[in-house]
Amino acid sequence: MSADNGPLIIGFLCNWCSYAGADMAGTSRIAYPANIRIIRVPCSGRVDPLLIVKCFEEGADAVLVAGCHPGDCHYNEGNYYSRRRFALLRALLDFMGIEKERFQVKWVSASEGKRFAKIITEFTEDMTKLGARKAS
Amino acid sequence: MAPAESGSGQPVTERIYSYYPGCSLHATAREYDVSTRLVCQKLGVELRELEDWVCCGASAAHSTDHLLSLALPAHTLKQAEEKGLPLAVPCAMCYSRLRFALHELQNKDTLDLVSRTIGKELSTAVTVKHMLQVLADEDIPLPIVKPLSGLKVACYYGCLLVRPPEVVGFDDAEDPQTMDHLMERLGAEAIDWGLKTNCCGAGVAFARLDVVLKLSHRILSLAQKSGADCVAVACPMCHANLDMYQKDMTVKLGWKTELPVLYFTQLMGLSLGFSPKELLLDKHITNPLPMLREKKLA
Amino acid sequence: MVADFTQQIRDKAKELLEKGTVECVIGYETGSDGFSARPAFIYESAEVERLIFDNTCSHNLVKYLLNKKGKPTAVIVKGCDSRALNLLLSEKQIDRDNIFIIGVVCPGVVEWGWNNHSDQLQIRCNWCRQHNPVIYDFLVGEPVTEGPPDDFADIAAMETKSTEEREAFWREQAEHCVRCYACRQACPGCYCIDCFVEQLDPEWVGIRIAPEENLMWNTIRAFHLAGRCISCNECERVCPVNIPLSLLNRRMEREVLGLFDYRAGMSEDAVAPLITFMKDEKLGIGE
Amino acid sequence: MTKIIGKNELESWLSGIMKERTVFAPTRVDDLILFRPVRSANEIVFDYENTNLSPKELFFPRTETLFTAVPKDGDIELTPTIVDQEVILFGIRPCDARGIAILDGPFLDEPADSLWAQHREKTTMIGLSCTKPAPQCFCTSMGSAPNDASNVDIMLTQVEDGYAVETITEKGEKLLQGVELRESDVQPPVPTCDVNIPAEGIVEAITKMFDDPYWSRLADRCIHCNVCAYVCPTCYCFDIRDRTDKGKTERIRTWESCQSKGFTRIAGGYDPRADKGTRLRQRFCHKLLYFPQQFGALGCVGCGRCVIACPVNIDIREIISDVQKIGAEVGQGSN
Amino acid sequence: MSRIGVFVCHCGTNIGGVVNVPEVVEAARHMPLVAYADENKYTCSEVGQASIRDAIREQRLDRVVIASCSPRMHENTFRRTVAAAGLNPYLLEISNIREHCSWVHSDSKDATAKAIDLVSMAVAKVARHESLFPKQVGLTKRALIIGGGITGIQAALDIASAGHEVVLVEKEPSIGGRMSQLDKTFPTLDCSACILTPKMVDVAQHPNITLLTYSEVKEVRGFVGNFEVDILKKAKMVDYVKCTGCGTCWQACPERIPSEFDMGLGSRPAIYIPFAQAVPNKPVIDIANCRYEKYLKWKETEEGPEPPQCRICEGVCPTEAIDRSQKDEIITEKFGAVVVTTGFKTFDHSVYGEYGGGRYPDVISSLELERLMSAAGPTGGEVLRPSDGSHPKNVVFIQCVGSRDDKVGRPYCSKVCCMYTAKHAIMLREHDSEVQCYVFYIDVRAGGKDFEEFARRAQDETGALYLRGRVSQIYQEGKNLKVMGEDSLIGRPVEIEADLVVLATGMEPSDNADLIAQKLNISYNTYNFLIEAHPKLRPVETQTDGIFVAGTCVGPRDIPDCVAHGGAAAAKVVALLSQDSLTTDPLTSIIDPMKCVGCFACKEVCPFNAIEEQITRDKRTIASINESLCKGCGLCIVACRPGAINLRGFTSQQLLSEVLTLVRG
Repeated sequence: MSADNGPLIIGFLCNWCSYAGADMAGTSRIAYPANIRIIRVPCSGRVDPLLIVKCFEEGADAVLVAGCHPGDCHYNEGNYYSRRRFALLRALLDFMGIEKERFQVKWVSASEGKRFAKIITEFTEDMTKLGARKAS
Repeated sequence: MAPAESGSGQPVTERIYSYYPGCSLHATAREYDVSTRLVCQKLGVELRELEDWVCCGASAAHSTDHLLSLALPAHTLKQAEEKGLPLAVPCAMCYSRLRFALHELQNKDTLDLVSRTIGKELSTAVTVKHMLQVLADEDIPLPIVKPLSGLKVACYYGCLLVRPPEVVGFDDAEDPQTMDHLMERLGAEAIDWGLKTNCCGAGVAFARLDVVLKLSHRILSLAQKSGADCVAVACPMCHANLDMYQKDMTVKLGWKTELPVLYFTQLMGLSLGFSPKELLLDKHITNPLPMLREKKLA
Repeated sequence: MVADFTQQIRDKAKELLEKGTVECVIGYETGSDGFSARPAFIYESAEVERLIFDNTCSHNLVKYLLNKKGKPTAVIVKGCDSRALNLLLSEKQIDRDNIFIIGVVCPGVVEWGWNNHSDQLQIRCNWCRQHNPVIYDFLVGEPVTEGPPDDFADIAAMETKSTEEREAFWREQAEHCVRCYACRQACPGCYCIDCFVEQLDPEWVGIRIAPEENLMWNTIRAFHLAGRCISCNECERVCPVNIPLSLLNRRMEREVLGLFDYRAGMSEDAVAPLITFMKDEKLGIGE
Repeated sequence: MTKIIGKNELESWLSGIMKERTVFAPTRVDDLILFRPVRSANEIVFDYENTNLSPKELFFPRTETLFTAVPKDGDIELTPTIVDQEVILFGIRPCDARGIAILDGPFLDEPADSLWAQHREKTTMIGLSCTKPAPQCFCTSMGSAPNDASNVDIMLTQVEDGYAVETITEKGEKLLQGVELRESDVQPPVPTCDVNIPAEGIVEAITKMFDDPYWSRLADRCIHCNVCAYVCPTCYCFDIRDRTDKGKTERIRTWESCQSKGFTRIAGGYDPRADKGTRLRQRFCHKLLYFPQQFGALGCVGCGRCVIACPVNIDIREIISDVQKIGAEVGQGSN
Repeated sequence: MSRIGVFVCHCGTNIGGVVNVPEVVEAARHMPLVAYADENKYTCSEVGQASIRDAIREQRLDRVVIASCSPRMHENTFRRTVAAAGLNPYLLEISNIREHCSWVHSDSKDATAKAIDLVSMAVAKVARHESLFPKQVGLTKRALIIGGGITGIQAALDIASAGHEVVLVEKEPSIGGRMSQLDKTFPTLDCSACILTPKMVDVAQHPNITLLTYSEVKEVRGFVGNFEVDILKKAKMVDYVKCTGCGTCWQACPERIPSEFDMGLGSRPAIYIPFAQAVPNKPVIDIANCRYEKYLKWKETEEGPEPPQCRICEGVCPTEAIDRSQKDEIITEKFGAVVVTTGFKTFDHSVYGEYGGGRYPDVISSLELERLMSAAGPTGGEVLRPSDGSHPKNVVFIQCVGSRDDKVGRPYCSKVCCMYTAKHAIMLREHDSEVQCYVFYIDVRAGGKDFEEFARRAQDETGALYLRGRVSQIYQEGKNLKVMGEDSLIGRPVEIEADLVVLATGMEPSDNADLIAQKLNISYNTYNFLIEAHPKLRPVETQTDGIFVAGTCVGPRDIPDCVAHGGAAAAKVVALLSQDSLTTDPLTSIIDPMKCVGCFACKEVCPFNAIEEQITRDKRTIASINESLCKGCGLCIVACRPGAINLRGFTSQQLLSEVLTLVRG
């Protein structure tokens, strides 16, 4: 679909903060572009870099991982680990020719529906500007 | 003089400071300047007065123009920096201004701005010490000739020397001990009292004399109630207020007696064997000599 | 001096086998081309004369210890190899009590292939800061002082390229890759029973030997080695189509060094950066 | 009388072919020499020992779709892959050509592998005999020769002022139609490969020492990568898997190797060749025992690629000699 | 081949208004493995649920996708629905096409396209769902209570009366805690001891309660229902079986040590009970201060002057209960639940230099005043100045000392100070009608039943002068204290000549609250107050199942709140212990022993210590999951390179198939 309807963005959202944040955006009817496809995970620490690289290998235009703000992790420490993992992964992807912008990690709390919508809106705009990936 | 060995084992001649007397010590507080120089000489602390020091900005600048209030001390700091020596400052107001400058110059932008203003590349490398810190150094042996035994001293630090703590980094802001310990070492008894760091009113010295009288009077009377024979100070302003207005206090506030107010350096001088005359003890408005004679110290 | 290394190694190996301290000594012998080294497994003290050490001994023999679990074994390690020992010890893959480590202060290894030689040092030696073994029971050679910190010039150079250029570069490399997994097989850090690339369920990487799949393979392998690669660069040496894998591993190495001030395999009880954290660290992620 | 084609004529001839057909020839890619499609003659490397990867790829690609399947009105529609591209393979060495010929055995043996057959049929091979064999070469020991023309359509041999041309097949005939060839009486040099590997009786020898600990000791050193198999012109093991994308399912065949762990794992997880020794033995038994038994010829053509590519110097020539030696000893023992 | 049923909800117009539901249903029909697709007006309605149940039966569906609102809304509802139709409740996947789609996208075309994607992802995921069955684990029906203050006492009594065994651990020689130090309690002014002592006695006498005073928790292992706790019993040097608590020994003991109970205002002997109504009413020997014990210490080295031998207590004890052979011992007990009630200590006001930094004897903390007012206190209930024992007339109270003050790192409100100060004002007046009280406050926080009235009473009836403002300085002038402050309401500095200054020192957690938290693997904030699982909805639970918190160790609270809190914790514990076995959430990690390489990266990252070592038949040491501890975060999975670990409900296969559905369509 990424060709005609603009960029395909795959989002991995932690169940406790960010997924609930996206729900909050819904309950408060804050509109954002329809490009994001959300996959629910228990914790940002569950998101395996394999999945992210897979998304890009298969031609996704962008990937978002969202989790609780540091210190608020439902599992106390999950996002501290993801922070480290993704810091390295991001550098690696960029080095291999996938623009840094295409892989975003954001902390979104259950109450930040507005913020979530804003993030998706901006992300989608940036990706539209950047265009589809040459890789596929 | 022959370099005596200091407590810390290093030759005392190595204690060399740039000296920034500030305007007061060249005028109303000459006795502070003189006694300071004498004591330092005796203790082998070498003072080298900066050639081109300017006003610290305490009087008006800091309340009128922020940049100026930094540029003035900056000019002095720059010289000290060039000398590569720590800077000794006897006046608490000067000390306060210089420390404030140093504190604010930690900010890169401010540093650049001020550097441009005074047309010199500033750093914040220089150390600024108050004369009290310099002389209270326990490593400096005190060749005491005349212990101040029997003399009860109320050590009065004033407000600027100790506040705000994060800027001046001097001693406990509520209950400092530096001068107290020094007095004890001289053989005097430093009394424990509660107004060591209260305001004497200098801030409004000219505008609201009534306030000055009230505040200074409170200080003096507590010192006296607490059994002090005299008050020791480390600031020309404090000295002026406490020393000068005791007559007015008698008139306006029924202040009965007199309580001599001395610079701590003068008390040091005494115990180190200098005569009251050398120390200009006769220059004070509230005459300390009767009390000192009584205590067999003059 | 290297000749003397050989002698010391032979003597020690002899002693170990005769005393029965170990049942096998893993070292180097001369290969079938008559001059370049290859791994050797010595079981009899009579065979120690086969052992040699020279500047073609580039194989990281630590890898072989993974096949010797539970068997007392002696291994000859250069500086870089020795870091692999710490890696495997900290990851509980080998048992210190079963291993006798003959450390060799590395003189550097030269570029060579079967039957062709040069006197030029391998690139790994340019950035090597570990000529002295970090862990050993018996040391051959005089410890040398290590060079100044690595400037990762090769990585910086790569980064001057545009994203598109980098993308194209790696695509070209992926075109060459035949997925022979020599890189993995030579790597002491790769010891999974079931490598992700060969798992059928989940099928992370497709079966096709094609650029997308190959890129995914090389990317994830680099990530799995992030904070673990001990930069012996064997992967690059063994690659039949000369893919510059060191670029990937060293990109990660630089990042790990920069963010966490960590170098893999420097000590037996170090905690790898990805299995620990600090609460208030700024990593440019999520902010 | 020898037919000669000058260097320039050769190049213009090739450029001519390139216009309508794809020509694969040795080209330099980074620091490798590989068979790649070339668009002009000057991309071709003429003075090379041999390519890093064998030309078997043109007949047995590393990845190839066998057929595709799509759901069509309640049923499934299968479309087998058709090879329609005419290919000229220029510069193949005799050993590699022999490799391709040998592989006709397993691939064309009934039921024939249609893809292999198609590739063979669509490809015309122009051989280039070796001027000086590389140190790893031992083709003569394996029954070939540096100028062995038997498995190509056209054979070229370098002479000082061009190339001596032998036309072997009709295909070759066709391809050469209308090409100016000079008659000359210069005899093309007969290059030799004097490395001598004792291959006679290898089948018996290896059978005798089948159970010898030699293999497991050898496996100590082997790191069980697939390099040898993937550079080898006669290794033809493969794996098959389906891949579905956007509703279309492809059945894909890719290279595999008997050296990789789990290659022979069967349902339920049992692996008859779980240990490295048996896996390693399998490779050499396949080349030196099973292949001859099934198809007559040895399964090795002596190109020596594995010898140089192996990261730990597992050297088949060494192994053949060892096998002979041990085989003989075992022979003694058994009598 | 599984048969998946897809049910798309209109949610009235909430979804149907934007998303073209019929189109989604039609698309769903052609998705792989989908055997049936239908739509509902309101899926969550009884009608909607019924239609799903019927479809499951009639269409022989074995997996269900419901495209509706967020799973956070109705996942459990719908799990019950499919369960009712005989499906395993975990064979359900919810596709969020409301919050994540129809409510945030207005363009029907885009929204519908997205809805279809979301449904196909759910279909792909549900196809890989497996039937999951909650595990049952046994539990020990005993509770451990850490801390014998009023909260702990209440919890202990409630749990015990519900018929469960309770062990109450208290580090002091007696239970009673802070409340026992108080004289009277606000707003009713009944005597603290009078209402507390009976409860303490109840604890002592309750058949289900084992009291371990002078003891501390050393280590905690295990998990909910099955904790194993090491408890250190400090040597009391007194045989409680023989001891009758007659008191001869502590009257005879010649040693005098400042009494902790009296905040150092009084003294106690070396063999002592902290206070008269102590429970148990039997003494311990304070080894650090006992003369004979000091002597024994000296004997070991013989350094310095020989201290006097003593042993008077042994001489006078009528029952020979003194037993110096006692040693500290560690006992290990099993529990099903733990309640932490470690209470508070008062803020140390010596950091306030302007209030004299503790130099002035007549500047005291409110808890010290409590002891001075207490009839059982050092002054027998007469309020006398520590400096000269005179009766204070002018008493200044300063509020928010160590509360609501960033300067000393205590920004929070301690909640009780306003009220106890009002109490003090009233009490002082009762003690001595000439007393004039001054109260410097920020604002009077009197939220609570009868609180405001009580605070008013202090101001109106006792004539206590409430001055809104902070005190800048206190200094000694002669016998008295000069208090210099500001009345911010009239905007003028005020000076008060005070005989006594009482600082309303705030609450902070007892020492080592953080250490205990670490032992229990529960979290605590920067002030070491323990953190509850949810501040509103789970106020006594913690992140660690089976561990509960109550009272002032969680945050400042007054007595009724503590009692209620303790009761609440007790209720939770009783609910837990009343089960015969515990059901564990099946959405946990699982390890494939064939793939595990035993690197234990998983163990390093697991926040819940759920990874254990296990030795396989072929002698490999590999990881295994303790499913009772695992909370299903999935951290271990990413740490596991070989992919030996997977997470039920969120398996790698499922996440991957969701991705592939998107990218490969």
